[in-house]
This record gives sequence, C-alpha cells and structure tokens, in this order.
Amino acid sequence: MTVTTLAVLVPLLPFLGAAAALFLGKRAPGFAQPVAVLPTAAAFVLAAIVAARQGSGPATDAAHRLTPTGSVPIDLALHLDGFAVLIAVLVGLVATCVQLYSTGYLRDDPRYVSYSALVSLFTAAMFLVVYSGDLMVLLVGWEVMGICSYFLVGHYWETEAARSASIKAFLVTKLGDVPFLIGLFALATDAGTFRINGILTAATHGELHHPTLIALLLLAGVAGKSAQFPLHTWLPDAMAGPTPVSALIHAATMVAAGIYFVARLLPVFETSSAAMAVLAAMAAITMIGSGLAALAQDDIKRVLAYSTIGQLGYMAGALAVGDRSAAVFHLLSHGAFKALLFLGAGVVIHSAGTNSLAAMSRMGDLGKRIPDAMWTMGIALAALAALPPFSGFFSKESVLRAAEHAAGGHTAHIPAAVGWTVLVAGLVTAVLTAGYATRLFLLAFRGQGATVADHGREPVVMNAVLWVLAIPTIGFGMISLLPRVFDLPQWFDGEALSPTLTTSVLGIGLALVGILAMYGAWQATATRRRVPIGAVVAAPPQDLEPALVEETAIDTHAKVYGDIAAAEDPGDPGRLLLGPLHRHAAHGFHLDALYAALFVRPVLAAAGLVRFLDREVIETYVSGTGAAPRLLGAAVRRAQTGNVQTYLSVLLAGSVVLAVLVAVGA
Amino acid sequence: MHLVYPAVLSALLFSVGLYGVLARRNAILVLMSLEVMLNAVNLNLVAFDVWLRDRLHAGQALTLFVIVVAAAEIGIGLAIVLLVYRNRGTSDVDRLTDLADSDDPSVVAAPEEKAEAAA
Amino acid sequence: MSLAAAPSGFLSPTGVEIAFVLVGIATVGAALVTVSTKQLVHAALWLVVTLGGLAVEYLLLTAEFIAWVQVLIYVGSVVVLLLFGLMLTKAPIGRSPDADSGNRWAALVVAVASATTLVWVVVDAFRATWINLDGAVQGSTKVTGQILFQHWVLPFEALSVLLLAALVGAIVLSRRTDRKNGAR
Amino acid sequence: MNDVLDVALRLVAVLVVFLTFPLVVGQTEHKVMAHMQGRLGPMYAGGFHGWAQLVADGVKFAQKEDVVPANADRRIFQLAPAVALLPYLLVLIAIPVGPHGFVGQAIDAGLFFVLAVMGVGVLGSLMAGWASANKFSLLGGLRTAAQLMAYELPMLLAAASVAMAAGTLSLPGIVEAYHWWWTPWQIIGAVVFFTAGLAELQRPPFDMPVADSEIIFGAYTEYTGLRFALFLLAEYAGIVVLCALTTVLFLGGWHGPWSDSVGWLWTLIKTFVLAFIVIWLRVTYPRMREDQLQKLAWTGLIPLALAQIALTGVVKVVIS
Repeated sequence: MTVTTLAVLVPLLPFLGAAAALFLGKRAPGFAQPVAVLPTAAAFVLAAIVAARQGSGPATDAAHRLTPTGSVPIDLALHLDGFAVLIAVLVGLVATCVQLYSTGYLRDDPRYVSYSALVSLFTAAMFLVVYSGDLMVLLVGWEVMGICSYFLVGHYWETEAARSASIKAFLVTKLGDVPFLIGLFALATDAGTFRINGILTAATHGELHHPTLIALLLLAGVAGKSAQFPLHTWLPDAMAGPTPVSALIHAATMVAAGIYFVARLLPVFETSSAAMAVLAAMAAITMIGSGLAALAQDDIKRVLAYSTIGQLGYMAGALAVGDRSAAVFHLLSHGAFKALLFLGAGVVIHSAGTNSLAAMSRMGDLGKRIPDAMWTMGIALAALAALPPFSGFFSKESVLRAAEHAAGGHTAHIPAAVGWTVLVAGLVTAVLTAGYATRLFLLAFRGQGATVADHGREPVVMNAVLWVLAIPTIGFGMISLLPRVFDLPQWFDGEALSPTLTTSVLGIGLALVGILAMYGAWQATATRRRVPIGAVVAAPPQDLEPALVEETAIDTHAKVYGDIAAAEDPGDPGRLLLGPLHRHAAHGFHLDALYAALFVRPVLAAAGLVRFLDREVIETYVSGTGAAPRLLGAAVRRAQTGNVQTYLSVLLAGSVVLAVLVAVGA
Repeated sequence: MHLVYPAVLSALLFSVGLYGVLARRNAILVLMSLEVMLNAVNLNLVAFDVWLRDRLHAGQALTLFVIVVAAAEIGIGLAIVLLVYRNRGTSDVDRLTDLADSDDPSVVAAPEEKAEAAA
Repeated sequence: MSLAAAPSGFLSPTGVEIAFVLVGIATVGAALVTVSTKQLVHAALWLVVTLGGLAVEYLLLTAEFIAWVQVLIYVGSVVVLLLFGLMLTKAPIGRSPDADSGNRWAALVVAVASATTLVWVVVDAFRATWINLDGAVQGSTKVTGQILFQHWVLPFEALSVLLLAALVGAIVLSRRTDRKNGAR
Repeated sequence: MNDVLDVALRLVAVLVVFLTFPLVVGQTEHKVMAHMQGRLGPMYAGGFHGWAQLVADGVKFAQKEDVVPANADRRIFQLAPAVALLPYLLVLIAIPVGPHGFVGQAIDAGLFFVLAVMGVGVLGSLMAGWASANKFSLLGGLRTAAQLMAYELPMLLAAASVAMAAGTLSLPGIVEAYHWWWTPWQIIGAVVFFTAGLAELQRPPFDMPVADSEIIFGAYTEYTGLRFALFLLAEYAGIVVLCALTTVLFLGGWHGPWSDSVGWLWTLIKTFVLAFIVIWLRVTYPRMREDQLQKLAWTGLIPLALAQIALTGVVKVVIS
C-alpha cells in the first residue's frame, strides 16, 4: 500500500469504528470494547507506519476533487510532512491509551458504547485535521472535534457541573470558530484556493491583501480551540468530564489542533508582525496567568488543566517567535506526559475517592496504595517542571532557545520585543510550573493522616497504560538529540532544537527555585494540615467503577467546599506562597465573572428585550392579525343563523335582482 | 285562448308558493307551498305544450314526470318531517338551527332541552 | 302555428277564456289562503281547492289525462299524506299563533318582486300569442299513452327507479326511528 | 238545444239512481241480515215487510237536532259529509248501464276518472275525524286514511289489468271489448278489486276505522241527524258504485242474452248480486285487526294484482 492509502486509512478506521460501535453497541455488547480499541490501535500502527515511510523526506501531497464547488475549489487533499506524521503518531498513541484506559475506567458504564464511539469519532476528526491538505476538510475535522468535545465533556450530564461545562466548552470554542471561519474564507479568497500549499505559496509571494486581519481572525479560532487567553476559560471547567476524555481532549488532540494549525500556516501569520505580537502577548499572559491559577487550584484535574493552558502558552510563544519546530516538539512531548498526568490523576481520584488536593493531603497511605501512579506521575511532573533528562526539559529548552534567538534579533520578521516577552514570560512560568508540579506531588502522595477506605484494586490495564506513556515521557527528549537514531530536526524545518547552555542553566535553576520554595512552604504548613476539613469521601467504598467515583467526587466537591475550584484549606502551601493573590488565582482571576458582566448579562438583557419585543409588540401584531379575521368572521357569522328560509330568501332575492338586471340590460 | 292567461296564472301561483316556502314556519306547510310552486310549473308546461302543438308532447310528458317526482318528494319529505318531529317535538323550520354558528353555549344547548322536553 | 292565425285582439273573451279566468282567480285565491291561513288543516284543504282548480284548468287546456292524474295523485294521495302528517304532528284545531316565521316580510318582498318581474316578462313576451284549442284533444289518454311509451320510455323507466328509491328511502327513514325507540 | 236537454235528462237520471239505489241496498241489507240471523227485520213501516223503513229513518234523521261539538272546527265539520258523498255521485255519471250510450257521460279516461274521484272521498272521512275535536274521531280518521292509502294501490293495479286487456280506459269501451272468457282470465284481478273496494268503503270485515267496540264510531262519532245520514248514504252509494264498477270491469256489464234490448237489466242484476255478496260478507266474517288489514293489502293483494297484470300482459302478447 502506498503512503497515501495508508494515510487515508488512518482517519477512516476510527471513523468506521465509531459507526460500528453505534451500530453494534446495543445488539452485541460483547463487541463494544474490541470495536472501541482495535480500530484506534490499528490507526496508531498505521500512523506509525506512515511516519516511518514518510520519514524526513519531502512532503507527500495527494488530492482528489470530488465535485466542482464554485469559485474557490475544495479538494480532498492530503499533506504529509514531518509535523503531520509525528503528531498523528502522538494522537494515535494517546487515543489508543485512552481507549484502553477507558475499558477499565468506564467498565460498567451504561453509556460506554456511545462514549467509546464518540472518542473514536473524535480521534478520526483529529487525524483528519492533522493529515488534511485542504482548509475546508480541516475545518470539518475541527468542527467535528468541537461537537464531540461537547458530548464527551457532558458525559456525566446528571451533574450540574458537567452540563454547564459542556455548554460552556461548546459556546466558547464556537465564539472563536466564527471569526475563524470568516478568516478562512478571507484567506481562501485572497489566495484563490483552500489548499494549504497554495495558500503558503501565496503568503510567501506576498499575495495576501489583508494579512493582519486574516491572521487575527484565525487567531481567535486558535485561542478558542487551544485555550489561550482570553478564550481559555472553558478548559478548567471541562474537567467535569471523565478523566480519559480530559487526557484525550486536553493533552494531545483538540487543544493541540490550534497550535498545529498555526504551525501549518505560520508563513501566513509571519506576514503580519502585528499578529505575531498579539500572539506573543496572548502567550505570555496565558503562561503566567495559568501558572498562578494552577498554584491555587484544589481540584487535581484543574491543576492539570491550568498547566495544560500554560504549556500551550509555551507552544504559542514558540510560534510567536517564528519557530514552529520548537512548538511542535513541545507539543509532542507535552502530549505524552500530559496524557500520562491525566490518566494518573484518574487513578488517584479513584483510589482517594475525591478530587480535592486538600483532602488528599490528609490521607496517609495514598502513595503506597498506588505506587504505579505515584512513580509515573512523579516522572511526568518532573517532565512538566522541565527537569532533565525528561522530555519536557528538552522541548521547553528548545522553546526558550527560540525565544532567546528572537530576543537577540536574529529571527527574520520577528521584533526583538516579541522575543523578550516570550522569553521573560517563559522563565517566570518555569518557576511557577515547577512550583505547582511540586505542590501537586506533595499534596497528593505525601499526605499524612488517617487511612481512608480502599476503593478496590486499580484495573491492570490502567496501570499498564501509565507505564506505556511513561516511556516517551522519559525517552523522547533524549532520543531526539541523537541524530543517528532519530534526527528530529530533519523531520521538521531543520532548525536546531538542542538546548543551549544559557537557557538550560536558567531553566533548571528557576525550576529548582520553584521546587524548593514549594517544598519549604509545604513543610511550613505541615502543622495546619492536621486539621481535617470537610467531608472527604462521598463515594461508598465499594468495588465501584472508577468513573462513578469521579462523577460523585465532581458532584460533591462544590457541595463540600463551596467552590468547584478551590477549598478553604489553611494547609495549602500554594496559599502561603501566593498570599493575597490566592483568592483571585483560584477563580482564574475572575475572568468568568468579568465575562458574565461583559457578555452574559448584556446578552441576557438583550434577550429580555427581544422577548419583550416578541411577547408584547410582535405578538400584538400577530394576535391582531388573528383577531381581525375573527371580528370579520363574527360579523359574517351573524348571517349564519341556521334558518334555511332566511338563506333561501336572500338567494331568491338575489336571483330576482339578477333577472331584472338581465331583463333591463337586454 | 291567450297564452298570457295560463302564463300569468302560473307566475302568480309560483310567487304565492314562493311566499309560502319562505314565510311558513311549519315544515308541512312549507311542503304544501312547494307543491303549489311545482303545480305552477306544471301549468306552464302544459300551456306551452298545447300552444306549440309539440309532436312529442314533451311538456305533458314532463308534467307527468314532475307529478311523479312531487309524489316521491312528498313521501320522503314527510318521512323526514315526522322523524324530526319525533326527535325534537317540533317541526318548525326556523327552530331547526343546529347548523347555525354561535359561540353562545346556551343556543347550542337549546335543541337538547327541546328533545328532553319532547321526550 | 297559431301565431299567424291570430286575428283576435288582446281582449277578446271566449267562453273557455272566461271559464279559465274565473277558475284561475279561484285557484290563486285558494293558493293565497293556503299560504296565509293560520289554521294548518285549513291550509291543506285550501290546497285541495287549488289543485282541483288547476285540474280544471288542465281540462280547459284539453290536457285531459293530466287533469285526472292531477286529481288522482295530488288530491287523492299527496294531500291525504299531508293531512296525515299534520295530524301526526298534532295540528291543533283553530289558529296557530306561530304558523308564520319572522321571515314573512322579507318573504313578502321577495314574492311580490318575483311576481312583478315574472308577470311583466310574461305579458311583455306573450302579449298577443294565441293558443288554438280547436281540433283534436291534445292530452287524451291515447295521445299521452303513445308519446309516453314510444318516445319517453327511457325517462319513464328512470323515473320508476327514482320512485323505488324514494320508497326505500321513506321506509328506511321510518324504520330507523322505530329501531332507536326499541333500543331505548 | 237538444244537446242541453239530453245532458239535463241524463243528469236527472243519474241523480234519481243516486237517491234510490242506495236506499234499496240499505233496505236489502236490513232484511237479508235479519233473515241470515234468523229474525225478520223491519216489518211495520210502509206495511209490506217494512218496505218504507229507510224512508222513515230518513225522516227521523231529518227531524233530529244538528249538533256541532263546541270545540270542533265548525265549517269543516259541516262540510265533511258532503265531501264524502259527492264523489260517488260524480262517479255514477261515468258508469255505463247499457249499450249504445246508455251512460251518464262517456268520458275518454273514464276508468281513470272514476278511480281518481273515488280517491277524493277519503278527504271527507279525514275532515270529519279531525274536525270533531275528539280523539276517537281522530283515530278513526287516521285509520281511514291509512286504510285508503293502502288499498288504493291494489285497486288501481287490478283496474289497470282490465284496461290493459281492453286497450282503453273508457268504461263503455271496456265493456264493448268484453268476451266471456275475460271473467276467468281476470278473476284474480276481480277478487282483488272487489276486496280492495270493500276495504275502501270500510265495510265489514274491513270496518276497523269505525270499530264501535274500540273507538265508538270512528270519524263519525260526533255526527247526528242529517249529516250522519249523509255519511250512511255515502256508504251505501259506495256499495252501489263498487258493485257497478266491478260489474262493468270484470263481469261484462250489459253482456248477456238479448243484450241489445235488455242490456241495462243485465247490468242491474249483476250489480245487485254483488251487493248481496257485500251484505253476505258483512254477516259472515269477523272484523279484521288493523295490522291484519295492512298486511293483507301490502303482502296479499298487491302481489296478486301484480301477478294479474303479468298474466294479462302475457296473454295479451300471445293472442295478438
């Protein structure tokens, strides 16, 4: 089979798997799990084969025009290059892991069939986005992901949190998608094609007439999808979905789509330095803000969510300084360890029976009970904090290196100020990242206190998946620096990705500062953690399905602590470090409240006005149009006496009149 | 004989019958008036037939047919009137207004009361 | 055609004409009483006079057969049926206060208008037309029988079907009430 | 002038017949019934076997007070006997007694005329029944009307059979066309006609409308004096008319030996024989119930009459 055929099969297999799951699910429940796992796994294998065949060679293009579509043609086009095939491998890996993990995590879920089908569909859509060589086809995958994320985040639709989170995710991403769509059309109109290659050619030849406008419009969609400031607010709330969904959506696929899109169209963005500046500012604010917010979160998954936003900020920063290799490198390594972190968090929540770090910090034996999760999460958190030799270190160093390069004014089209912004923000974020990674590890696994009820053994498949993901977390960064084994820069644009001494020292030093500060704070607050707070475990200590435990935990968190994000825990080291900032950081710097004041209330008021206009004004006209014939009808109805003789009289009188008229006329 | 005499007689009879049909309240009286109208038509038919000396005597044949139809009509009509009278206790034409459109519920209810009163 | 041989003027009464007019006046008078009397049974009896008067008019027009049919069917059957109906619907002796509906003035206007129009048209059209009644009787049994069973057989048969249908219909109408009453 | 005299003479003759024959029949009835029941009947009035009994009755009726009930519809009440009686007088005009124009007035559609005018007589009973303001009278009137409507049909059909056989509606014409074998040929029609006629006259056994044990005297309950006598006269005139018609239609009228000279005698003899049968039937048969009456008409006589018409038609086609 040619590379093209294989590449076509990659998105097609999960799609067929989804269709088969929906078709077979109710009739043959025994097939549900194979149908969920096998197509995704096969797609992963095929993606790997495609990557191996494609290698670092020149990009492969294939296109098929289904039907003429008017002025701007739309093609079913494939574009395979180093970026695409590697991200596809990552997507396949994470999706396979998630599907495997889900078989254990949602083993008794009555909605498992639709869940797995949606995950498969989601995977297929992401593959489509990655492989597509045509913006319209890419958009199809983009939107399918949007709708799938809506369903998946709302999987626990019995809980209020999940319902509002799914709607919020959908609406916020759509808010970005509308400008995105307009931008796409503007772009295609300027370039005369939807094919990415054509657009890139046009961009390099300066044929785009409104580069800034297009770039900004597209950035809105990217900010929505990749959870960048100011459209990031949906992502922490989306943690109300099942943990595997968080891992899939928020680690490797959906949020990565935005970054990947900018990476693909980077020449277009580079034509507008204003857009790059905006991107840089966006990235900087996102990084620092999310780092602060992560320090204050009580829900373990929300910590991870904010860390995802922050890491995405790194990638956006790398793109802002014009280095898409670094961005995609970080995307790959981050995808692996973030998936690992989320899946590990699922194990922790199941075992602890709660998602609250404050509660976990008062459990004595959590680390011993789930050693697999503790060790793999420790590795992944180290990677997150960018400690060598884990993969996160190398990819983050490549970002910092690119920023430093731009700050030095060595990158074409990029102003030095942009480079400085990204660099400073990246370094500050490195401290914060190390801090919240340490906090998470210490609070989750180093708690002291009573033993809580066991929730049964973790399914083997879940632990196994953790270790599978631990492999790239440990090795991916190192292997990429061994040109003989795996010459990563050659797969990308050929720019060097290895860390430089300055940034390495700075990065490691700052990370250590963060770790030590957090450790000190943890020690300082140790005594306060003796005080128990709130109810801890809501789920009964049975051999329950992990997903159910999580659902209960999410549902009860707000009831117990009065807030979905934070807990009034005096023993929280983050609170000590952040001081007065903690309250604001815990609530995402009140962006939601701001949005509520800025958008939601005006919209509600406008809706009220519209309702008033509809009910009182338009309705009056409508009922008036109804009442007028009714009145007329009542008038005519008077004649309808039912007395046959009256009718006959009128009829005959008319006949006589007619006869006289005819006679006189004749 | 002048044709005007039977023609005018027929016209007058027809109008008289017309008045009866329109003005009479009792259904049987209406039927009677109807018979007067039919007879007026018959007289016209006969008169014109005689005047024209029609070889086929279409007028007289038609008159016979009209008489037969009238007999059939009176049979059916009386059966209906008697049925109405039995069901409602009245054969007044202007009180058989069930088909009248009215949103006054008392008017709608009235026929039932009548039927009960008759029963 | 008699039109050519019509030397007689508009007013040239012959014996037949005088008889016709006198009987006609009686007929119209009886008809007027029929439609205006407040005594229901009297109306039916005046109808007998009207119909009988018409029979005489037929005789004067030499339509003999039709005259006897008129007497046989109308006076002998139809009026008897009508009287029957009146008695079954409990026609009272004496004046009925509500013999006329509230529609009577409208009806009067319509009737007078139609009478005026019709008489005007008829007089205008047939002012000087003459019917020649001399010669063979035009409505004798022989003539009527011949035309009826030679030229008009098909309509005649169709009419018999109509009569049968009316018969069946009347029986069905009457029986249904009986069954309903029986069910009660 | 001769014509006028001729017409006047004929009418006077008819009137005489109308005034005398019913009395003769009535007297006969008195005597025949009495003898059939083993008694003598009237014996005193007039001397010989009470021959003037009915004259005496008439005088008695004329002397009586003419009572009209208070609630009755006066005019109709008074008019009813005349309406009941007059049609028979008119019918008598059209009945041929002997050959060569020995008839009141030869009418082209004589048969039709006779039947049509006889049908009017029912109006008298209805008027009497309704106008008396008496529920027995009303019931009697209704019964009369129902009975007449029912028996009119077989009567007409039977008469139509004869008219078919003769090929004419004229009564003298029918008698002219008579052959002796018509009587067996039309015997069914004759029986139907005669029976239906009896029923129309409300003679026993068809006297349900005046059934005295149920509704006193039906439509005539309230009548007294001369008006009551007129009703009685109408009944006997009806007997004469019916018997004469049956004679003319089915029994060959004046046909018989020496018919050219004594044809009228034959007619009278046949009529009186039939009248005797009418009286005989009254004494012999019990009264029929109302439903039996209707059933006899609709399920007995009408099918028979139809069968007779079919037979007539078949024979007519065969011999022509």
